[in-house]
Amino acid sequence: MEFAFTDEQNQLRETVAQFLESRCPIAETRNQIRSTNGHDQDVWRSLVRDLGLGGIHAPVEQGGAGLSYVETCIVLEEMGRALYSGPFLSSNVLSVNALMCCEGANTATFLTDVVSGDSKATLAFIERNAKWNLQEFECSANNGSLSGEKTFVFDGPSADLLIIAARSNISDRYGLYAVEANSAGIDYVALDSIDLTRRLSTIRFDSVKAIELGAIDESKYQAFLDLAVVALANEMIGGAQRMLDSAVEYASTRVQFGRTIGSLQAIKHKCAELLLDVELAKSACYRAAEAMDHEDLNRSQLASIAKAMASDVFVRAALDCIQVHGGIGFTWENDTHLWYRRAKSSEVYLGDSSFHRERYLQELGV
Amino acid sequence: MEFAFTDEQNQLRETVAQFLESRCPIAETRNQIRSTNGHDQDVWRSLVRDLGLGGIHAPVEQGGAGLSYVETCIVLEEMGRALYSGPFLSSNVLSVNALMCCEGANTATFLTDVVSGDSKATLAFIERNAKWNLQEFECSANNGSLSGEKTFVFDGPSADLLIIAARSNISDRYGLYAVEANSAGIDYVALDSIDLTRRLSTIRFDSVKAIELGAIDESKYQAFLDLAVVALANEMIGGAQRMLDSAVEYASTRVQFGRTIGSLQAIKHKCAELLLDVELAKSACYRAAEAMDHEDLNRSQLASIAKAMASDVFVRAALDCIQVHGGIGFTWENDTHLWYRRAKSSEVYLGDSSFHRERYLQELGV
Amino acid sequence: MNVDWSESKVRQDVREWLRANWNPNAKLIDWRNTLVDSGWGMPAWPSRWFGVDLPPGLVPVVLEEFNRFGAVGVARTGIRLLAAETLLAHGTDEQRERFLRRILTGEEIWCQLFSEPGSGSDLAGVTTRAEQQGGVWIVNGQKVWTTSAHHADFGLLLARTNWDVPKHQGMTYFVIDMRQGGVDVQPLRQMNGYASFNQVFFTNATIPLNMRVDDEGNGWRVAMTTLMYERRAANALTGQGLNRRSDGSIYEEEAKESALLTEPYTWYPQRAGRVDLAVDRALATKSIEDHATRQELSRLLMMSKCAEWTASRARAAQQQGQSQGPEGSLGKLANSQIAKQALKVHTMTSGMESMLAGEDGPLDGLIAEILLSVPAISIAGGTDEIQKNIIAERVLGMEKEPRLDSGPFRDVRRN
Amino acid sequence: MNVDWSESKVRQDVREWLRANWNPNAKLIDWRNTLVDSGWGMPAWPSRWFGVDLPPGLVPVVLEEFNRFGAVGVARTGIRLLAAETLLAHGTDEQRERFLRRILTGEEIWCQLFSEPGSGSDLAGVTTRAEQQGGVWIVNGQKVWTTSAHHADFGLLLARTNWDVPKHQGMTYFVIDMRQGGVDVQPLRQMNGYASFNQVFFTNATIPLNMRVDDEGNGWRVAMTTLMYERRAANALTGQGLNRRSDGSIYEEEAKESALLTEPYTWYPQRAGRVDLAVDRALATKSIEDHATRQELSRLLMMSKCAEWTASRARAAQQQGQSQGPEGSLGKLANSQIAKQALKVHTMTSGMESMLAGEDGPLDGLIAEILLSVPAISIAGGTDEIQKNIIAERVLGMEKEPRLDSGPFRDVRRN
Repeated sequence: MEFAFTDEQNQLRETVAQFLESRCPIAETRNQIRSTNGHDQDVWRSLVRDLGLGGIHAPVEQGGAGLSYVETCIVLEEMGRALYSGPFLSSNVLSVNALMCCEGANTATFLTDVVSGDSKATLAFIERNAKWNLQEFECSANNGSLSGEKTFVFDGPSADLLIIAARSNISDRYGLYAVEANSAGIDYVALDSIDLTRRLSTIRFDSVKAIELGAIDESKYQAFLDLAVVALANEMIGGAQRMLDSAVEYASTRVQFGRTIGSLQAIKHKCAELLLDVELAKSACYRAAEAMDHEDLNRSQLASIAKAMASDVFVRAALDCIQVHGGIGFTWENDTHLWYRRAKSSEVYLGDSSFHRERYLQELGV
Repeated sequence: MEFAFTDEQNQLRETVAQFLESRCPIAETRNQIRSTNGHDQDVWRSLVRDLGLGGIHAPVEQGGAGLSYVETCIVLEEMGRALYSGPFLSSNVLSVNALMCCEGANTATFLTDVVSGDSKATLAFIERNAKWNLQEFECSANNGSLSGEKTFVFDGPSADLLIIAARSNISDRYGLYAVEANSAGIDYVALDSIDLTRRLSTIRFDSVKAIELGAIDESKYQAFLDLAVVALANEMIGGAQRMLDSAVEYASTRVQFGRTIGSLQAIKHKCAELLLDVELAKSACYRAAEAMDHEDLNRSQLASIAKAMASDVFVRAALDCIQVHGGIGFTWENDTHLWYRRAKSSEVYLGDSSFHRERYLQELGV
Repeated sequence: MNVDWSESKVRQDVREWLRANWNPNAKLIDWRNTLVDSGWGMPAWPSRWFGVDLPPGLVPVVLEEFNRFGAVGVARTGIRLLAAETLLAHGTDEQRERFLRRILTGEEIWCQLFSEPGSGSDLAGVTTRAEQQGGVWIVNGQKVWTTSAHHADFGLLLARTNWDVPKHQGMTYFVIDMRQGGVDVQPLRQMNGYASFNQVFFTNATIPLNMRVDDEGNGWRVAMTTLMYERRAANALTGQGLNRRSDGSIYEEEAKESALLTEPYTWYPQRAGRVDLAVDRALATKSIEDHATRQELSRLLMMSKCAEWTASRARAAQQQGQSQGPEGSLGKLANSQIAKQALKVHTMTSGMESMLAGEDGPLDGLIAEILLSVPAISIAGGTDEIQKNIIAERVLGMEKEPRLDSGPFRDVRRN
Repeated sequence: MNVDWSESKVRQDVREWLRANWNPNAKLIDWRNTLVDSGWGMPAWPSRWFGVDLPPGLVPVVLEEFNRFGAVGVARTGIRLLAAETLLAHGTDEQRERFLRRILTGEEIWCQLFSEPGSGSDLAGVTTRAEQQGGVWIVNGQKVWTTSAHHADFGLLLARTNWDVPKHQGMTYFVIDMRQGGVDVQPLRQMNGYASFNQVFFTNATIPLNMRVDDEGNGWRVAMTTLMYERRAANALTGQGLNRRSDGSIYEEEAKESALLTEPYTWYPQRAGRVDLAVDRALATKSIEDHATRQELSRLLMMSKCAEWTASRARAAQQQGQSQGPEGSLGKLANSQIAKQALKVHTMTSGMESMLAGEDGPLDGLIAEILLSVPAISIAGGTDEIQKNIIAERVLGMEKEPRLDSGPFRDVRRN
């Protein structure tokens, strides 16, 4: 089976790219770095409502577009390319994924609210010391009351709804819980992130009112992680492509020694090697995105390939882009470092490339 | 302390280099590939007797030059550069090392014979399936009679004396044993080696008369391995330097597109990067050679650094040299592959770079 | 004849014809002649020249039907089809008449005489000279990397006929008879022990005037046609195994023909690194327990998977009508990196055993053959460096290297 | 005065002089003036200019004695000594008279104005112009990467004075007064948040005629002198800590002076990757138990050790009389690779925590600072690509890139 995007998918990509180019140029994203929420609320609302991207792969019954994860990943790739700083990944992808895998009675309502953009959700699952194994979670729920601490929460300050993985003190099993962000007993601590365009926070819960959304076991959790990892990888590959484009563009205009630096093999070959690795990683990301819609036995394998390839190539692309720019590439005013920061941050989130190389072999059964 | 060779050491290097250049040009070594012993007996004899290199770091009392391991390694580096195919490493370095660490009554005589060139010795210690941990050796000695099988023996066919690591059936401890090569019960099997300039064989012993040279415990064995590894690393670095020289020379004469290929950054930068890595590895090899003469607590660390660096750089230098030569570099008639074969062979002998990276950390205690 | 082809019509016509003509016990030469006459051997070729003017998009339908019947096609091994396509595009009718049929029937074997010791990456730097003298062309010089030259009846020769114009303008393309005294073919042994190529020496070899292909000085353009078909053939290498449903004497004949010309390629899988063996080797040697090996193995498997998917994306893009461009260079570069990584992994998994070759070596010497073959992959068919130039300049649009060889070839610095 | 120096005489003379003059509670400026007058501040300089004509090989003896006494030397921070050496080599007596003493006493601060936005790797491509007009030079243009420009009293300026000759021949070297209206200094912030450099804009800034250094058109040659001393200073950076045996007010004064000009370099250890932290981090985060991390950590430690030993071999070779050549480029390239490897290791050891910076980040943000500083090391002071060119051309003797910028500068393609 050969992989190609359909005309409709290409059209979607084009639409999103144009939207982001006009509404979220990097200069605007720079302004948002200093804003309270880190993004422009109107832009996010337009994405969700005008473009109808609030729940691309969510069921039509809940207001979603009923498309596949491939479409979701196309949008994320464009957002990665544009370094979009809004809560799309956290709310409209990861939270939607979480809500879609729960059978709790109230999830449909929550999902409808998130998809429609009436509510912004974010996931709170990682715990202190970057623990992200389900079995390690200490956050606990007791008869509708949740306590504990979660960290590495994306876009915390602007979220209306928190979706939390916690252990039930009663059943001793793990489940997902929903908490209104303005509930009593919640304490936000903003974290200083190396990635200036994605807000991180620690959130402490002290007997906060929580609604159980559904149980989550190891296999469900792994499936959720695969979805998250594939989403992130596709976003990363967009950033990598942008870094390559930026390097090539600069190399083609910058003149030293009477010639463009792009005519020198050192630069030329660096860009050619990078293109190859970007293309390889893209293939992994696209293949993985496609697999997420199918009960594919190899989903975890494909997710790990995608994350490993995307992690390595995005960091390398950003480093190469800085290098091609020379001194100017290391300045604050040059935009390259904003992608480099995103690359370094995404590289390690939910496992770096060596982690996923090992995981891939284990999933292969060797 | 800054490291520099003395004038005498530089003189020694020059002498050996000139000798090998005139007596063992690569064309002559090619002839030896098809000969019975793989080397010219007269050339080896000249090295040992005329140049007095039979036992560079062996005591003067046994006819040695009484110099340090640094001098031994200088000679080996030049031999690696020239791809010398004679039994110098096996007899005049490794066997001398083994004999020097034994206190058995007869070792002095054996040592004198080896150093004078009256006898060629080789070590037989590795066993089937490339086992080279002392504790894994199954070869056994029983009252002066030795049985078992050893493999990866260097220069087997031309050796007069075999020095064997075996377990004593009586004391249940390990020791080194000497066996005359023409003893009854010995069966040689020549192995097909990827390295055409170093003979390998398997030797089977069936109740062969053996003389015990001395006991060997784990720490003595590790010390012996360190000596072997450092000798080999220094030989390898000579080969790496030769590959770099050859690449640069060819790149400076080969014209394509109206310019030497050496004027193209792709080739230029490849050579520059290689030079750096050759220099780094050389530093490791020289530092390790120096340490072998001192009761340095870090001997094993330094040996592992040397072998890891030399293994990686020699293989890479040979591959780069083939690449710079282009198609012609892949032909049998071009000499590059002879060094490549040596590089691949030496790379894995007594542990590849990843093995020694791990060993280094363990020796560091982390 | 202008036929209005449709898929069903093609399928029906081919089926009918095969039903009437295919005989697995025919003599190969007889069958091939029948096939060539029918036009179904090279259906996209013009009716005037052994084809049926079939639109290229429908050719797969013909192949499917041949496959269904297990019917043998025209001779394809070696470079004969490159010769045929080149002559079809640039040859004279006399040349087409003389050569095309016997290429397709497999009666005559061809070789390609482009590369020279002094012109490798710089293919246009040929210095083999052809001079018109006494009613013939006299050829002197040397070619190299010529596959099957010792079997060949004819060669596609690129030679310099004018030294006073820029290099690309001074070459002419010829068909040369390889069975003559002035042509000396010597095998060229590679470092892995195989001798898959030849050197060809020309000493006053002759070419009749009517064996020049296209105009004098047009050699580079003609050679580009040959190379285009070579690249296509290389990219189409995978797949297409003939479905041999039935027994028949013709298969033996064909297998023999095929073996002769595919023999030089037996080590190519080893050159590509044999990724297929990696996991089994790691399990067999227990190096799968070593974490450094696991990382490199995993890296290898991932690279290999991603390269497959990337090739698949490229094929899909082609099917969507995007032209096949320099992306082939990306695939070639990927294969080169994969093979180098495989070299590393096989070394790690075999450990000290990888010092041994032949029967003493792991997998009866196969591992050693991999170690000794992989270095070729980043060179043969255009070095990695050349591929990177192509990718940077033609895919990424970066500025070309300034040229230092644009004057009259006589004055260009060369080896 | 031609003295017959010997080691013991030097040692004795310096000791006697220090015993008589050193006072750790003197005012810094007074002590420095005394020191400059004595000639022991820059002993290798000529007696005519604040030195004692000491053979360079004996200078370490003087430093040893100063160290023994804990005596403060001449002002050395920043680029002031490069300015001094350049003026000593190429300046007029008037310029030496005006500047040398106040450089050595530390009263005046200098900066170097060579790099421009359009001429980074191609340093000779400066387009800042100086035109003689009405008895002064008028300067217009922009410089960049200027350390301490906001503190500087004077600048070493390389400007183009002739556009009709090849690029290297059209530059002239000046001393420019930084405290004037036509000079605008703006901080330049780096991606790691520090602002260690400046941009300097010249808008009709003026330079008196007597502040030209060496002849018109000789600027490149003079700049080479400055850069040679800069490289030497960079290579000599390690070692030489002053042994402060005694207390004294002069040390505080000196520390303040030093802090001002070394402030821009506080992040340089992070730029180099902080190899010193790697093992402890791996232990602290327990990533030492991860085998992939172990391999990369070990690789890092080995590279770092080998680079140290290689530097030591280079120093030893120098001491044996071999001249210091382009080997500095090897060291620079090694440091760049080590820093990149350290970046990898710190990322692996910190894992997901490396997403955090500042107080929330590992080691109070130090890890983040490493991740954000390392990218500079392969660029600052000459990119890795330039270093590789230097190594290939000057160490390995490979052919130079053909030049495309050799005509009159006016016609050279540029940004």
